[in-house]
Amino acid sequence: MSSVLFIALPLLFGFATPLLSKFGKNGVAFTSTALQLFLLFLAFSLIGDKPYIEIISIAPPLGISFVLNKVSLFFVTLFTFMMVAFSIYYLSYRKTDAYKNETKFFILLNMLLASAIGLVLSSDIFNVYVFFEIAGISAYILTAYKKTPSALEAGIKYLLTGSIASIFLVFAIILIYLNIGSLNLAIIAQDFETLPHNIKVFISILFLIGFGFKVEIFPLNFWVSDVYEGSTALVNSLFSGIVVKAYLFAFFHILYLFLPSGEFSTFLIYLGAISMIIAEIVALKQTNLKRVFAYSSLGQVALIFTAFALQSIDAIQGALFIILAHSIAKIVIFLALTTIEKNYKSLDINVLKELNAPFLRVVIVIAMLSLLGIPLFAGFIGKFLVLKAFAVEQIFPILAIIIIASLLEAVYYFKLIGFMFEKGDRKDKIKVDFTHKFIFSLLTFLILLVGITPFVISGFLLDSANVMLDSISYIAMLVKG
Amino acid sequence: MNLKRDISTSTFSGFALSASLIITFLNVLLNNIPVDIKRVGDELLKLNGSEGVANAVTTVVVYFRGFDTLGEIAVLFIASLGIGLMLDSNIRCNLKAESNFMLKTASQLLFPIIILFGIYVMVYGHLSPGGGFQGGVIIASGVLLLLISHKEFEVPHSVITLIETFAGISYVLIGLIGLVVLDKFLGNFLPNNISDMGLLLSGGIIPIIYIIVGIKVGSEMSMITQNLIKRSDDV
Amino acid sequence: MIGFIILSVFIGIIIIAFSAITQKKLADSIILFMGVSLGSVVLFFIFKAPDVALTEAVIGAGISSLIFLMALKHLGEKK
Amino acid sequence: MFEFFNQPEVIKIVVTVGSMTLFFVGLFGLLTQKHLIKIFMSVAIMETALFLLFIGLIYKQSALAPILTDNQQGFINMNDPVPQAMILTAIVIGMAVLALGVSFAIEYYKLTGKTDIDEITSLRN
Repeated sequence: MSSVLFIALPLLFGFATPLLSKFGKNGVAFTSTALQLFLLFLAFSLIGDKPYIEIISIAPPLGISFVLNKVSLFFVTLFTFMMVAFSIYYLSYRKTDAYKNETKFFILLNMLLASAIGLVLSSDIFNVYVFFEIAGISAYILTAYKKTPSALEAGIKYLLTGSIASIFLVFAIILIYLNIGSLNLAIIAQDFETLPHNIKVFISILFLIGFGFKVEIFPLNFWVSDVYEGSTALVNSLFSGIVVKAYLFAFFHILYLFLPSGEFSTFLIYLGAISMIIAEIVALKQTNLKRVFAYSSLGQVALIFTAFALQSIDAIQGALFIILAHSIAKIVIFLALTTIEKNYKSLDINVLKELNAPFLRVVIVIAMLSLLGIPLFAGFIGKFLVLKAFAVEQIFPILAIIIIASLLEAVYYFKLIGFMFEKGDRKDKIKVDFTHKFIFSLLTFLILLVGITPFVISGFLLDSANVMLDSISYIAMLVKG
Repeated sequence: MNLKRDISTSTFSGFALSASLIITFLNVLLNNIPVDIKRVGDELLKLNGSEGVANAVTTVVVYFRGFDTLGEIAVLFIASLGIGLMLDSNIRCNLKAESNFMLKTASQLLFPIIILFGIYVMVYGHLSPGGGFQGGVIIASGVLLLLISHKEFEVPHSVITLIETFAGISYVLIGLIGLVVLDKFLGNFLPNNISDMGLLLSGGIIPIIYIIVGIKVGSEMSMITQNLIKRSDDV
Repeated sequence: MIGFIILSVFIGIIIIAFSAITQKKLADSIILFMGVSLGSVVLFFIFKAPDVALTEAVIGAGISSLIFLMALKHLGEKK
Repeated sequence: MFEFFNQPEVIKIVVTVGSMTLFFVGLFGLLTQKHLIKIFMSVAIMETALFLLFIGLIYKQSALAPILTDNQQGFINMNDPVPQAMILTAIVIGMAVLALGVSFAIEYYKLTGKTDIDEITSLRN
């Protein structure tokens, strides 16, 4: 089996939808979900395989190739799983409240999945740029999909920041090609150290600005909360669960390759820490649930950023744990918010006071506790590993900042939990149908499973962290061909 | 230019900010003007001889970096989808003024020539400058001419969608056939003799893919222009 | 001679670009933007990149300007 | 006098300074202009500047365009085709994003009547 199928099949699906829509109303919906399920099985079947290079047209280092190793397989599986969960949720959601022009919605979902996987797998920097753009464009359209003024406003903001980001990324790629003469990540990684210091710093800064917009790092994250507020909660689950994770991995994967000695490590750590603390402070005074969770996403992403920036195996393992926990928790929360919004037509923070849905309440609380990093929930082990790594490196200011940020996070999460269990008038009871119950239970079960028995996956994640940091064997694999 | 009159603080600060940024850029770039080094392009040029395609850029675009082109097609596809979604209206064309006789006749006269030129650029993409993207956009510009000159003309939506679907599917399928036959996606599985270089039928799958790209780009750009123009007339 | 042509075309497109940006009337600035694209077509041609020149001619000067003109028709002049 | 400009180093300096100045014009427009069309135009100008920088710095005066014609012996002494292919891709992608942005702007204008970037602030903060 070959890893290019992860990208080729969603593209094929996208191109073929006009034919599929001839098979009736549900044809596209079911084909899309079936395709994603197939990709999930494909991903599972690849676990345990050796690192594998997929050649496109011509062997590396001349051409484009895809590298499937442990860490990229982790992300591929995660994204496919998230998309499957989302699709199954949506299959039931669409019966009552379908999106307009649904075929287009399904195409966008599959394109988003394909581009996120492409960002993770590709070993060619210009190809990374192409996937960067595909993911961006699908996300812009998904943001503006509802065509309300706020959705369009968010779409315009997202698109403008995205195109500025891509300009800086193109600039960096141009300078890399001019100075190194190759686009293959391995060759660039070999020669990057030998560049003159000026140009090296310059390329790194351009690269940081280009990806900084997308990995939502301070001060380039001003657009994030608007985008989350403008788009629907349904789509936000994808932004938080898939898109930003793909960009994060691509950024740090390339960073580790180019700068294995970690020259900007301290700078990036403090950048992440600043974004984390700012996001958590701003989250305190938000009154819209989508915005609250947007800022909470920013905080978590900044924590992952900080952990990745340390460039130590423990921290990376922790970051991968946090990515897993955060993706699951955020998809649970945003899908639950979608159900709430559909029933109560509002996502103001006060809606939680009148929430009448015991099942959803429990699910949301579990997801929040996991985000907080309470023991026995999935988020704990990741945060613990990250804290341990910083303690080992004796960077105590960061330790303090992470703990303060967690406390701030606890303040507003417990405020929300308090709202949910407050005594008072309740609205009509929300009926959660069977499919949704199944999805929510599955995801919360995963949260608890990872939380209580982290060892089922920690070995795999430790290997992944090793692979991610090990630039030498990555280079050797590609250069040898 | 009346710059003096409306120069304001924001203009000035914008000017200062961008100027300082650019001076930094220039400082770095001018001190490190890249010298001629060995580039991947030189090796690709050498390899290009064995593909039997006269235009090296076409080989690089369609074959050596073929996946970028697939991604690019996907970008155009999604963008055209998004534009269709945004400007989706059932309001019929209703031009403010009937276009005059001269414009109508001239566009009828020019349309076949533009289409022919577009097809030429598309089909000869592997032998001369040009190719699928350029040819496709030229065809779309011919359609644009008809759209603005003929009130009643509309791009036949269903036919175009069918053509586009066909082109998209065959692009990915050609890639998958390469995967099956040569064990590499988009591998060149058709005969491509060097002796055929310069002939229309040379280069294996490369001209075929470029024509498919041209069809796809042409139909997508026609739909984009149609969407933009259709909407503009109901203002 | 070729170097001097490059220099003058560069100076030309910079001036055109600046006036396109600062122009009050949007229609004028769109026409000037087409000028920028055309100038870069000339440069690409001089730099021996005929494929890029052709692409820039049909996309930069053609379709992009069409898109801007259509946007102008919808959005109207600045209020 | 004209020979002075023909030296490869001078051409490289001219290309660098010229395209960076064009980039500056785009950046200036991005920072100071308010109308959405002008902003998209500034972005397009910045992109064009980068493409000019790339192709201009790759350009060798003695080399030929990377297309084989009748009186040539083979693919030797040609300009690098890879940057040209990359720029071709980047131009099309830039145009797609531009068209999408314009369609967002049109739809937004239909709904609210606003085209000024400073007025697009209905979402809080």
